[in-house]
Amino acid sequence: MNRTLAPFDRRLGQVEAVDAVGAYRRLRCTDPGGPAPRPGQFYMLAMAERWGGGEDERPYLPRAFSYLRWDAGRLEFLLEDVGPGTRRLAEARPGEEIWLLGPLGAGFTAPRDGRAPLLVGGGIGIVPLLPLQSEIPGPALLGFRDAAHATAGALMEDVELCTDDGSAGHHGLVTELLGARLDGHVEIYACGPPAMLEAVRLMTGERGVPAQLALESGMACGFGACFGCVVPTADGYVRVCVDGPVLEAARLEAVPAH
Amino acid sequence: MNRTLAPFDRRLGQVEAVDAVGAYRRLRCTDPGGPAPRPGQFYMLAMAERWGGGEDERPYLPRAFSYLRWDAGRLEFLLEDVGPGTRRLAEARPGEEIWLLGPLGAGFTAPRDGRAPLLVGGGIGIVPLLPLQSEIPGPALLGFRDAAHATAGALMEDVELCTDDGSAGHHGLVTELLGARLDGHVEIYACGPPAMLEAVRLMTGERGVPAQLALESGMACGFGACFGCVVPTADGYVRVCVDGPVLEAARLEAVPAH
Amino acid sequence: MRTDLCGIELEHPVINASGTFDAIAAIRAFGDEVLERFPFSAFVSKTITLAPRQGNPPPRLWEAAAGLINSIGLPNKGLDGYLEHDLPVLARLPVPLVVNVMGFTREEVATLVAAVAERDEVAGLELNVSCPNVESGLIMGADPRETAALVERVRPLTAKPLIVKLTPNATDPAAVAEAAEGAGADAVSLVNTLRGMAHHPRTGEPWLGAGTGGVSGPAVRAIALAQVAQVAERVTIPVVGMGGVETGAHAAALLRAGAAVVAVGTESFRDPRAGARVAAELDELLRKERVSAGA
Amino acid sequence: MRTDLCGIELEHPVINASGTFDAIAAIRAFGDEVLERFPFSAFVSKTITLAPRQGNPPPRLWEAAAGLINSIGLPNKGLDGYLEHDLPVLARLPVPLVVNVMGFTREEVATLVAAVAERDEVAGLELNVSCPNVESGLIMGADPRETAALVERVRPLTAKPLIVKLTPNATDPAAVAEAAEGAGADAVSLVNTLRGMAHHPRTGEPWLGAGTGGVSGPAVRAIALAQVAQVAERVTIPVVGMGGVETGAHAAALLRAGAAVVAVGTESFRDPRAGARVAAELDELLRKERVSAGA
Ligand SMILES: Cc1cc2nc3c(=O)[nH]c(=O)nc-3n(C[C@H](O)[C@H](O)[C@H](O)COP(=O)(O)OP(=O)(O)OC[C@H]3O[C@@H](n4cnc5c(N)ncnc54)[C@H](O)[C@@H]3O)c2cc1C
Ligand SMILES: Cc1cc2nc3c(=O)[nH]c(=O)nc-3n(C[C@H](O)[C@H](O)[C@H](O)COP(=O)(O)OP(=O)(O)OC[C@H]3O[C@@H](n4cnc5c(N)ncnc54)[C@H](O)[C@@H]3O)c2cc1C
Ligand SMILES: Cc1cc2nc3c(=O)[nH]c(=O)nc-3n(C[C@H](O)[C@H](O)[C@H](O)COP(=O)(O)O)c2cc1C
Ligand SMILES: Cc1cc2nc3c(=O)[nH]c(=O)nc-3n(C[C@H](O)[C@H](O)[C@H](O)COP(=O)(O)O)c2cc1C
Ligand code: FES
Ligand code: FES
Repeated sequence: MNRTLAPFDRRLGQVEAVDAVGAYRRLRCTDPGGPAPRPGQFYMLAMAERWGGGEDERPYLPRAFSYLRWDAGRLEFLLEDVGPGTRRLAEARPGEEIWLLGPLGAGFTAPRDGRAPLLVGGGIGIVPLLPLQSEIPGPALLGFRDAAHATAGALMEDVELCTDDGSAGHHGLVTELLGARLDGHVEIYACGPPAMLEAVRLMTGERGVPAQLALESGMACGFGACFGCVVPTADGYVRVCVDGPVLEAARLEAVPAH
Repeated sequence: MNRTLAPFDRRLGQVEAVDAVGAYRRLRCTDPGGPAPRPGQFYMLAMAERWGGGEDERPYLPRAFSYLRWDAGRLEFLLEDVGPGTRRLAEARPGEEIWLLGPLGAGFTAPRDGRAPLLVGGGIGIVPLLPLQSEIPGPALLGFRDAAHATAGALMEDVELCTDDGSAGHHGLVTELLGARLDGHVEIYACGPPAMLEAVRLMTGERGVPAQLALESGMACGFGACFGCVVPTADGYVRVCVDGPVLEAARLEAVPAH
Repeated sequence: MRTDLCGIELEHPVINASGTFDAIAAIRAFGDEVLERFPFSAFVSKTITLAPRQGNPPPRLWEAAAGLINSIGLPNKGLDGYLEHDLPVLARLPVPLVVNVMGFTREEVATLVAAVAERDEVAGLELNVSCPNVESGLIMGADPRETAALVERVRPLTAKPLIVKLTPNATDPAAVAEAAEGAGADAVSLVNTLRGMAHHPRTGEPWLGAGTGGVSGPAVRAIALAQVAQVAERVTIPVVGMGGVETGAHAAALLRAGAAVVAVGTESFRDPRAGARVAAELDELLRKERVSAGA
Repeated sequence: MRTDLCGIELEHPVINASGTFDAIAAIRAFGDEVLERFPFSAFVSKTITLAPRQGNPPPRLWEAAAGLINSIGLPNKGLDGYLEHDLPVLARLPVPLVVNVMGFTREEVATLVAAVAERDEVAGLELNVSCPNVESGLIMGADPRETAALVERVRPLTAKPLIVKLTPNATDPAAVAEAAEGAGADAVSLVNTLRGMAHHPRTGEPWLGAGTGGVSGPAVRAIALAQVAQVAERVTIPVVGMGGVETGAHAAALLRAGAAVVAVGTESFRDPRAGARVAAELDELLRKERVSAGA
């Protein structure tokens, strides 16, 4: 089962710590009464106080985040500061209250017919691969902008690393590493920027290798209410938040740039 | 001269300390290059970050505050938490940046024909009387809700105190104290809640005693741009921010409830 | 706080705004708790059209200052798909069902109304004459004569309550409301979203796949309140007020402005049980007022 | 960034929105610095009417979610008072002067236009057909025929630029803009404030002395952008875009949507020199784009 149902209530957690993992920020908070999520699921987060008043009077809506770690009553997230929402979360102080809704969406499923899992992550996209790897062990090919971001790779095991600027690991794109590893016996689990996922979709499509892609999409609600987070598939638009975020590469017609 | 011109720029100060004075909060910040204000003048304040995201997605506009103390490059304010703006300011942390615009408006003028100044303050309204008293010494009649608020009375000298609940000083309204002191030789300097100022206006009007009232009014700009802060006078509506906040009681037709 | 909305019995005066809560998807995300603790006193379905619609190309969302712009474009399974697949599931909800329909011609609307109204699961219908995300939406609901003609056409088709949902993108929404009442509408609801737009922060191109979208949330609260007050003043049928409601205080303001029922929309995206919370806060508020009024 | 607004030479494309900056009061508060470092490339005066007006009873302001509701009610000294007392002072400003006028009848507007236009200090006129705070405001500017009739009446009275300020509280502002252009307007400006309302947090009575007011600020930004884009598409005369502009990026969005000039309104209340700041940010932005475009 790749989907744990969320309690039908947003709940207040309490921020316990926010620290740096290379160029990213890691946020730890309590998750009172929250159930155990499945790898690939996500949460909608919003600070209880001062959620707003940032750039352009934002944020207003909660923000979607894959979980990095969960253990009874405690959640960890890894954040990349890209705008007012992630900034507010990255600046959260211990003791501050945070709204949690989740776990949401459908996560990864086990490899089919005895295939070997091969994890492919790009940048902040490594997050859902962390809980996945601890449940379905397998090698991870991780790509980052530079060494500062690549530090986060240390959170995982059995890692082959590369960076765009060559400041750590191989110099190049993670899809190049994938190209070398892609054979008929693996199943791909990928998460990362749209361009990377689109490349993975095309590569695996050509070779007929099954691939599960954890997508991102602009979300307002996270539970299927707004129809805002859709991506195009063979059977029309599907909602990333309820039909995904993990979707079969073969179903997708494209990985939208946003 | 009761009006120091403000630099034609809002400027960034830095919060140095926020502490409690009884039930009120005192905010101290730097005022880089700001000129010396005149007693009764005020400033428009807004935190540079996270000004917003409070109750009903507010605050949005800056808020008006009389200054409590000024000395070269340093300002002090006293705040009563009544809503999202004052709350945000009351929760400000040392090192946070704050927007300052001011000094604004017209302050108090010296007593006419050798009259003895008599200061009358209610609640947070004592603030402008503090700088006034250090320039034009005179006894102060101060009224507060209760002892917790009355603590702020200690900021001034030569104080006769009363509280609504009798928990400190006389049990009753400051206007009762005023009634006993009101004679033909004094000039009244008053600031406080609308009901108190209206009572002062009527009492002094009957006895023909000159009174200068420091008014409050909902303000959007503080420098005459929006025409939002008007109060009714014999010669029509006047803007509290540029024609006041200190206005002759005799000019006013009423002190509006808001 | 039992309330009656033109014959529809409501446990409390807070329902959902069409298109902002998908009960079926919510059950997938939260399970049967959704049925056991349904947040609204009635369920208003997302707009359905005669033919199935894919909706607008993404991106469909933009976060505005204290608000949201959406260009969803009314994706839906179409009349037949809705009746066959959705209605049986929605019938499990513990509250009355209001079905929101939109057509591109009067005859389309007539077909929709006739087919939906005859189903026992349906307590009432809401006519979307105001969706600003698709070409025609604006026209019908912006013009009193158009609206009157539409309501006159469909009124004879059913005895069930007909709620006409007004657009705020009109010179005089109250005139449209009067026309709807005159033509036999049982209630009016407002506001729908306000036409809005945003640009890609980097490319400067229109952000939304459809170019423009509809603004909702706190940013439209004051505008909605003014329109609800104006409409309530000029019609005698009940008014369903909505627009930026986040708290019981916001709901109370709409009721004071003359609304009989309040709908919660975008706030449900932030809190899936916002409807129940708003209803509780409202109840608390009205209780306090009765007390302080010494009643 | 020199810009030409239908014959009026501007140092940069950022002017003030009528009624949101009082140059004379600013001089009282800030001194002659206002003249030396004037933030706008032109000064648009607050609306003047034939007879003096006291304006609406207080309270006149309500802070909305990311916005402001005002019911100022166009207080002004009237035509004679303005010409005698204000114009001589405003003539000292280092930028062109645009006078915004409003009348309750076409003849009133004609009288105002004729009297104001003949003054050498005046570079252009803006017709406020859209102020939602006073009864008549809504009418003229919401109807294309009304607007055309008004512009036809006053067009012959002056060769100076006539800017028609549109109301957003209309079903089709672009149709009104086309009517204005057809009748000889030199430019259109939009948006004016959106009709809005708020209640006293405790009493529940309408907060504003006038009952309702006009919404401005970030809350209306997306709505303004959509209307500016729609109007710019349908007229060939220059468009002055405004509504919620706080930064150069917001100004750039309006220019991309087709505006020739941008006006800053409510943001000046938060930062009296917002006009200059927005102009500098805009300049910087356009510079960067030229560079990245390799031009
Ligand atoms: C299922 C899922 C899982 C995710 N997991 C993680 C995670 O583990 N860690 C992590 O750091 N992030 C994660 N994200 C991404 C994260 O949700 C976004 O980075 C976040 O929402 C950005 O919010 P912001 O306010 O910081 O930035 P925004 O300002 O919202 O900008 C983010 C992007 O949205 C667009 N944008 C800009 N302005 C607006 C606007 N006004 N309205 C709409 N779009 C705008 C731009 O493309 C911009 O690059 C996940 C997203 C999804 C859907
Ligand atoms: C010249 C002057 C000097 C002042 N000096 C001081 C001082 O020294 N210390 C001090 O503490 N205060 C002072 N004030 C008052 C201070 O400006 C206000 O208390 C402050 O603006 C309140 O902002 P808020 O967001 O905290 O509360 P708000 O939520 O703004 O509420 C404050 C009052 O405004 C009304 N109100 C509520 N909601 C709204 C809304 N959405 N829009 C408009 N009005 C609303 C209500 O009557 C409420 O009681 C002064 C005011 C003026 C004009
Ligand atoms: C994402 C989204 C989808 C919507 N879909 C519909 C719809 O299908 N039919 C309709 O009549 N209104 C639709 N609306 C409008 C809402 O029902 C409501 O009128 C509007 O959002 C204002 O209320 P709010 O501010 O509480 O959201 C939609 C609104 C949003 C935000
Ligand atoms: C306090 C206030 C007073 C205004 N007075 C006028 C006016 O006298 N004449 C006019 O045409 N517009 C007036 N406006 C509308 C503005 O010119 C502008 O159209 C509107 O505020 C939108 O711009 P903004 O969001 O940048 O403020 C006023 C707006 C405000 C907030
Ligand atoms: S985020 Fe609302 S439907 Fe997916
Ligand atoms: S606060 Fe704007 S004019 Fe006084």
